[in-house]
Formats: sequence, structure tokens, C-alpha cells
Amino acid sequence: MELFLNSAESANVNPEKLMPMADAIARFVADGAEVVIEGFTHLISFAAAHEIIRQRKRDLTLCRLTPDLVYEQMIAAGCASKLVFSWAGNPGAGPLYALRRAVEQGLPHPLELEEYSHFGMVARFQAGAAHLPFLPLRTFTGSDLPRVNERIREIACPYTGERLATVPALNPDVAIIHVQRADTSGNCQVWGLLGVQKEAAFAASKVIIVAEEIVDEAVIRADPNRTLLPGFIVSAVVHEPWGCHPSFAQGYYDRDNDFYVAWREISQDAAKLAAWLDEWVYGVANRAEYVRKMGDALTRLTARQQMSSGVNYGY
Amino acid sequence: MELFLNSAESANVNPEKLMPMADAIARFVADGAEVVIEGFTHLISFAAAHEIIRQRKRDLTLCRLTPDLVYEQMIAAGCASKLVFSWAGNPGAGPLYALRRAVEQGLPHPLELEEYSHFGMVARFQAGAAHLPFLPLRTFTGSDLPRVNERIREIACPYTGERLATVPALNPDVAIIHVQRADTSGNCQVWGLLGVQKEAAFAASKVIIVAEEIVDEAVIRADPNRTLLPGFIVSAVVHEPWGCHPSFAQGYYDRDNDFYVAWREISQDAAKLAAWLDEWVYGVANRAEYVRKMGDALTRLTARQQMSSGVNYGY
Amino acid sequence: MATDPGYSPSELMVSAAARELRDGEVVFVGIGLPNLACNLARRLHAPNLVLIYESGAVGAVPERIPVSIGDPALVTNSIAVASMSEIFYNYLQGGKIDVGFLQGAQIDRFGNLNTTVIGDYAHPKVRLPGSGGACEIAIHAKRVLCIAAQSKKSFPAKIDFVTSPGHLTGGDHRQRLGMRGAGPQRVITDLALYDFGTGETAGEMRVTSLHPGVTLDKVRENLGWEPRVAAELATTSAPTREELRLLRDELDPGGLYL
Amino acid sequence: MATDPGYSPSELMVSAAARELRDGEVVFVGIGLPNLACNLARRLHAPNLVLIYESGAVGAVPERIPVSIGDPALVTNSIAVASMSEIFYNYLQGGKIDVGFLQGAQIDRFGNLNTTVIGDYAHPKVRLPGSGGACEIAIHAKRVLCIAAQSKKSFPAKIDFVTSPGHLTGGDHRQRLGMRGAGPQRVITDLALYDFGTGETAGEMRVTSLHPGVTLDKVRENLGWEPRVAAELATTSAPTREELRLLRDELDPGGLYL
Repeated sequence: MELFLNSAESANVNPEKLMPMADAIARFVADGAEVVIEGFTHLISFAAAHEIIRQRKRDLTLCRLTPDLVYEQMIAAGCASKLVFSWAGNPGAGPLYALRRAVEQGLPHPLELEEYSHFGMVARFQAGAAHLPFLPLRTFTGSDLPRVNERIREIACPYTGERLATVPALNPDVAIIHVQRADTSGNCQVWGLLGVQKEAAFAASKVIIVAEEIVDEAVIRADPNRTLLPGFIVSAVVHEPWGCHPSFAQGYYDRDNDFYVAWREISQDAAKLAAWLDEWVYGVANRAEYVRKMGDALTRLTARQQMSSGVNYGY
Repeated sequence: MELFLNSAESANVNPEKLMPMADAIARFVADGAEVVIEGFTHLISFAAAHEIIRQRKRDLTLCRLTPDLVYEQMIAAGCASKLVFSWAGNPGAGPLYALRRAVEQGLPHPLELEEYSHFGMVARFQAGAAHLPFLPLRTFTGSDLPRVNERIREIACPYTGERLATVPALNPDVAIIHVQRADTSGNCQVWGLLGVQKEAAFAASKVIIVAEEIVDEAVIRADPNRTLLPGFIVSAVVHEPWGCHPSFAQGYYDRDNDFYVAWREISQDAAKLAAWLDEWVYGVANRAEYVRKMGDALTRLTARQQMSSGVNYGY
Repeated sequence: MATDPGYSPSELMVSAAARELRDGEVVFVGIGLPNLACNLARRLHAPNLVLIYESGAVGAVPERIPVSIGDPALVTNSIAVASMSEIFYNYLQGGKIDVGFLQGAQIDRFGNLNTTVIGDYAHPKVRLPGSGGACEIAIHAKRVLCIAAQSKKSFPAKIDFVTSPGHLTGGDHRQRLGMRGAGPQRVITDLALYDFGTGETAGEMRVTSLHPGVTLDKVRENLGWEPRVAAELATTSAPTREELRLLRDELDPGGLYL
Repeated sequence: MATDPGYSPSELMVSAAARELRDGEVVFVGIGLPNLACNLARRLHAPNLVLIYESGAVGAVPERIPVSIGDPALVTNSIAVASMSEIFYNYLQGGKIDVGFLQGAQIDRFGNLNTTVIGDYAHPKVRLPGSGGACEIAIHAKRVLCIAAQSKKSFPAKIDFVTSPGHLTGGDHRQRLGMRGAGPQRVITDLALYDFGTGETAGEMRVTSLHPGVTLDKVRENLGWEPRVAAELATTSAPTREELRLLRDELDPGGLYL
């Protein structure tokens, strides 16, 4: 049992949290680690994924509801040995062919699968965040999923006797969360779709925050109900504008649907995919270079303005 | 087992949700009902409590983390036969003497207690909201609370074998939630302290929303991340400015601490308390009259302006 | 289907699905045809329909056709954004969802759905996306509508994997397992409409209506079992002119799904 | 306590409690003396102290002395507002809280606290407020600090009800029950400072420091048991001039708690 006598290394007195992505990945993503890059269609840190690929991390267990293009690229690049997930498709644009090659043919090498439903994954993160070993939920009844995943179990309610499904907590080594804005301590805010990022971050041993904008702490404090996470659970803060492309950041840039559609053809062909990685991942030093390479797409995707109004925090 | 074949009475096609408090209480609070008026220090609907007293509702089971003055007044008025709670004091100002008279001496009549910790109550509401019969949590270990409340039980984790405490779901007949603003469908928004209102509302069979301001639906839609509840789970909407006094509404009016302090003397003396109810509850027809009676206090308590900025919802 | 009826099979399916929705209902909806059906119903007989997407958008009123379940257009001007924990625990499991739409690579006569694998799970011939939220939608939505193009392959006698439970082995099997949702109530294909019977054959797909120009033989040719057929077999109403106008001019002008 | 030392017992307790807090720690704090101790530490040696209130205010920087645990001043300019579910499940049970402050109507030699009843639970002589969040703070905070005015009545040999577990029967009793938090580490009274010993007597209160002018006999007179005493007994440092200035001029100018 871990005992909490010394709370020495409090993350919030470290003045050195702001760092380049390369440093954050080098420090907090080890080979063999259990890694979560969350964001349900929204705020997916492709910037972090690409840096993990560039640093040739290996044997990662990748956890995420929807592997999406972000994990497919990491799998195709050989970073992953296991995938924990609930829906593996190219959203709105077909299958993930490279992921299928890994599962069906073991290419570039075999990929172990641990599979839940979305609800199951959400409950796993929530249990992890709350330091519970499991959570009960009502799903999987009549489904074959428990037959192929022995970690989906049952429990009897101590009040009604009825049987409920359970999933075990998911406590990744590191969670990488993209946000619209953060201060240098890691206090951060998000709006638009929220996904499971809060739960994933509280569940993780280390949290890397990637932000579209670095703002003064006063910006956070002016609207505390918008805050996703307090800085004291954050280990690193990375400033990475356009860090989610081809995913989106509400109020900053739109989803690049053309890219998702084009990916279909790229992922169908291992050679094309390798060439794409060569050009867009290995071929650039960092995200800033990727963004410069995007060219006109920046204009096409930049969000138009639709500002909300403020509310009164006075008393 | 309830079966959900007909979803006829969807709350969101009822154009008649906006109603006076007297109607909402008459329609949705029955004698003997399990009632929740939530709000942790913030946004406590004293307006609803006073109307329940005026309508002389009886045998209510009152559930709330902190009974506070709001339930003490209802108990003193003879509305309650049972209290489900976790902390019963006058916050910052001493004991709740009338509640103590009920518990220690059975005056005005006996009050059954069902007692948890805050965490236990929070988990009960959360289980109720999620239609789970129970939730596990790590508390009560070494405490005498499970000895005096047999509804606090234990369960063995199906993964680790460790024993965790459990609490049963709380699904009240009605939850009464005060919000800063709502539209006439019951879509509503809150900022400042959030308490357990979301969970209490989702857990309840009927939800009464009491709002400082009734706004156009467009105001809600301009900032969807601020929304506490969607209108389709709401049965009644009541417009009641200053409806929380002596509690507070962030951005509208401050907590009336003088009142909480003064209450100490009132609640110490059953006759004084009865006189207070006569003057401020039975003696007024509705909340508007109470507010007029407040006089200068309105100026003293009105919130100063400290507006937050908007965020961009464009894409 | 000799002569051009003036609409596509997808348009007919969307129109038929839209008619299943009642005003004020809360619908858990994905992209594609279900999304079009909901937005069509919202413009016609069900202006108060509440659209909820598993991504967390509640009361969405997308200005453009959403290309992903998490399109930013679902958030802008929506009623609320819920975390996914709230969506699954409070909205879906909490019993607040009236209608769920499901699709599947395979569907059997009891409305059980497979979106996981073709072939063996450990060594699949085709690895499909998996459940997503489908398994819990199938269990908790008060009723489920299925939309799928019909073929012997996609409607086999036995599916390779049950991702999302329909009526399992039929009858009251769902209720015996404690499910609150009533399960699949309609299947809408490109050939016919089905319900799930009554009495002794309750829980099993039954042809209730043939689309204009479709014969029962045609239906049989594209089904992996001998279907039950309602005593009074109707002909599905064609999409109205107004429905087609809305679909083509406003809801999917690019013809992304139609 | 013959001559006026120039400060009140409360001021000394607040000053002693403030010195227990290290910069950057995350403190779960109530109102009254603990709140003053935290805000005093924040103005002096611990500017990065994070104050969390069970009401949901995280990183609060109250401009006025909060009179309730849910004072609006705790929200304005705070870092975050968390729902109470998040506060208890994620922050507290999740192991994110370094220090919890607890008070009690009764405290025993093992730091077990009673805030529930005096007398029998079913027929109480005095009904106290109950646990609130105290039971889970006692279990989950990495360490707990107790502040209480000392008397035989409030520090009895046996308390009437264990609301919040301290070291239970002493030794490693907490750990054997699987609690991650280390439990009470200090008791700060108006007479003395205590720790919870080491070795064979670990988990039991031990006098480590007497306040200026206080004798060990005086401590004994106000304690329901014969206390253990540290080999080297210190004298508690008096509040500094700067501490007193901050407390009196800025933190509690109205003398609400001091």
C-alpha cells in the first residue's frame, strides 16, 4: 500500500512546467507506458502523437475511446503493442485500414486488443479518477463483449441483489490533454465537447496539458466555472497552436473533414501511409513546422467568431 | 419492472411549465413525499420551502446534505417526519436549535434521522441520477456511522477483493433547484458553487426549477457549456427573484450573514421561531411580498459587478 | 423497381424513419441517415424533438450536415454540453432517452446487432469498429430504430458476434434480463419496414410494409431466414414532395448520405 | 498565564497551524481558525498554497474573511469550481489533498473525533451537526491537523461516537484498514502542541511543545488521560509581530474568530 506521509513533490511549486513538446514527451512518456491521448473528436492532440512517433517510443499501451487517426498513425509507426478502446473507425469516413492490418495480419507487428463499449471506457476512467478499483454500470447484458474480455465482470447489489456489470479502473501512466487555454501552472479551460478528459487526467499519474493559448492566471480566475483541471495535478504545459489538426478546437479552427476523407486512401496502402509519416511527421522537426506546411488550410479552417456573453461573479 | 414502451408525456412539449410557486408546490409536492431542496450554501430555494410551509404539507421526508435554516424552518413548522442529511448546523453561526428540539425532545413532533457523511450523500444522489441501485465509495472505515445506519453497507471489489463501503441510491419524488437563469422550457444555467444540484435533479421523478431570471432560449444556447439541466427533465419553472435569501445567488445578491447570525436567537426559542414564521412565512402571500418586506436589505445585499468575458463558440 | 420512382432508397428510408419520431421526444442519434431523419422530423411534425449525440451535444441544431458525431456545428447554439460520463450514466442509463438509432454490419431476426467482427473474434476476417455506445443504447433507449440496407449477408440467420442486444432469443428475453428499454421496435431497410411482432412471436422481425415496387419475394431473397409477415401488409408511403425538397435542398444538399 | 503575552490563545493556535503548512501544498480547509491559518501561511512562507473548500471552490483567494464554507468570496477569482461529486470522488478520494483540517466536539488520545452526538446516538443529550465531510477528510487527506481548545470535556478518555477516524486504537490500525492518508499528525490546542509519537506508542497523542507560560500540569488538568510527553519538550514560538499584524489588520480585522 502506498502511504502518503510526504507530499513533497507538489506539482504546483514547480516553475518549470512550461516546456516544448519534445521535452514533455521525452520526460513523461516512457517505452512500455500506458498512454492516454483523449478528446472525443474534439481537442485531440495530434501534436503529441507525432512527437511520440518522432521519438520512436515503443511498446506503448494506447488507451482511448476512439483510436481515430491519432492512434492509427502511432500504430502504423510501430509505437504500440496494445490498444484499449471502444470504437475503432475513421469517423464518418470508413474503416481504419492500418489498424485493421495490425489486427488482421499483425502488421507492422501484432496488436493486442482490450475492448469495451464507450460506456465501459468512460466508467473505467471515472473509476480511475476517483481511486476506486471498479465501477458498476448497466451495460453488456446480452452482448458477447464479456465473453471476449474477462475484465468485464459482475457484482451483486448489496441492496437489491440484482447483478450489475463492472469494469476495472483505468489509471494510465500519462494523460495528454489538449485545451483551448492554460496558464503556465497548468490551470486550464475548455469549452465545446468535453469528452472524458477530466476523468482521464485525474486518473493518470502524470498529466501533460497542451494548449492553443497560454494565458495569464487572471484569465482563468475570471471564470472559474470554465476550468477543466487545476494546475496542481499537471506536470507539463506545452504551447501548441493548431495542435489538434485534423481534429478541431471549438472557437479556434474547424475539423478538417477533407483530411479525414483523404486519410481513407492513405491508410489503405501501407506504403502511402509510410510516405505520409515521412513527410508530415518524421519530415518536420516539430508542430510549428507542420503548421507552416499546412499553408492555405489554415485560412480554410480558421473559426469564425461567435462569442458568448460574460456572467457576473460579483457578490 | 417499469417498461418504457410509451414515452408519451415528454416534459418538453408542455407549454405550461412556467407557473407561480404556489402552483408548482401544489402540483408536485404531495404529503408524505420525499423532497429535496438542494444547493450547498449557494442557491437554496427558501422561496419553495416557505410555500411548502404555507401549504401545510405534512410527513415529508426531507433530504439534503445540510439541512441549514431552510429545513429547520420546515421542521419547526411541522412539515417533516424524517430527515436524511450529513451536516446539521447553522453554517458559521452555531447549532440549529429547532432541529435539536425535534431530535432531543420530539418537538413539535419526533423526527426520524437517516445520517451519512457529505460524501455518502453525494454518492447517493449520484447513484440515483445514474439509475444505479448503489455506488461504492471509500469512507466510513473506522467510523461509528455504519453502526447506526444499516443502509451503509459493504461490497467486495470483483478485481482486488478489497472491501468498499456502499450507499444506496437516493431517488426523491421531487427536487427543487434554484438557478441564476432559465428559459420557459426549464433549460437552465448556474455558475459559482455547483453543489450536488445536477445529480439531485437527474435522480428525482419531478424537477422544479426556480430562477432568478427567465431568459430567452437564445441566451441558453449562446453558452451551452454553462447549462446545468436540459428542460426535458424539468416539470415546472418558477420565476422568483431573491428566492434564495438569506442564502445567496452569485452575481445577484450576497449571503445575508446577519440573518444567519440573528437566526441563532430566533431558533433557540420556539415561541420566537413561531412568531418569525407568522410574520415572514404565513404572514406573506408569496415570495414577492417577502421581498418587499426585506426593504433596505435588498440594497445591502445586491451584488457588485464582476463580469467574466465570453468565449468563442464559432467554427 | 423497374421505373424510377423519383426518389432514392435512402430518401425513402430517411422519410420512413422520420415518421417514427414523435414531437418532444429525446433522440440519441448518430450521423448519416439517422441524423437526416431526426432533422427532417424536426422541420416537419416534430419541432420540439431533442437531438442528443454521444459526443455530449444536447439539443443540437446543426447549421450544416454533421460529418462526424463530434462536429463543432453540434455544439454551437445547442442547449447543453454534457460530459460523456453524464451522457452515459445520467442521460442514457438514467432513462432519459426515448429513441435510439442503431445500424449494424449484421442484424439477425431478433434485432441483435454485430458491429465488432466478421469471422472469429480472435482471428477476424474483418475487424469492424466495435460497440462505441451502441451496446448501451440498445439496452437503455426506451425504443430502438434500426436502419440498414438489406442483403443476405447483412441479415444472416446467425450473426458472428452480438455487439448490441436486440430481443436476444425473442419473447420477453430482454425483460427477463432486467433491461428497461423495450429494444428494437422497427427495422427500416431499403426494401421494407419491419416491427417485432406480438404474442408468441414477439421479439422477432416481421414484415409490415413493402416499399413501392418491392415484392415479398425480393424481401425473401435478401434475408437470411424465412421472414414472418404481418396479416395486413401495407405499402410504405413514398417520401412527400416537401420531404424530398427539405432533404435535397436543405439537409443534405451535397448528397453526402442520400 | 499570569501576564498578558500580547496575543490571544487563538492567535497562537493560528500561527502554530500556519507553520505546519508547506508551500505548494493543497489544503482542504473549513472556515474559522483553519481558514485563518491557511491564509496566514499564504501571505508568508507558502504563497503557492492551494485552498480547497468542500463547497467546491478550488484555489480560493477570498478578499474578505469567509463566514461560511460556501461564501461567494471563495468563488470570485478562484482557480476552479468543482461539483461536490468531483470534490469528494476525484480530489479527496483521488488522493489530491495534502492536508486536511479537522475540529471536533470531542477528541480522544488517538485523534478520533466526535462531531455527532453527546450521549447515546438514539437518545442524545446533545445532537451535534454530524460528519459533513469530516469522515472522508480524516480518511483521505495525506495528513490531518486538528485544532481545538483543550478541556477534560473535549478531550475525554473515551468519546461518545467516532465520527471521523484518527488512529483508531493506535499503531498501524489505519493502514491495516487500507487507509491511504496518514491520519492526524498534529493537534494544536490553546495549551500545547502534540504529535502522534513513534514506535510502540505511534498513533497516540504526545505533548511536544508547551505554549509560553503553560505548565505540563496545566495540560494534564485539561486532558481526560495521562498524556505521553516527548523526551525533549519545546516551548511553542509566540506569533511574530508580522503574523499578528496580518491577522489583526488584514485577515480578521473584525475579530470574528480571534
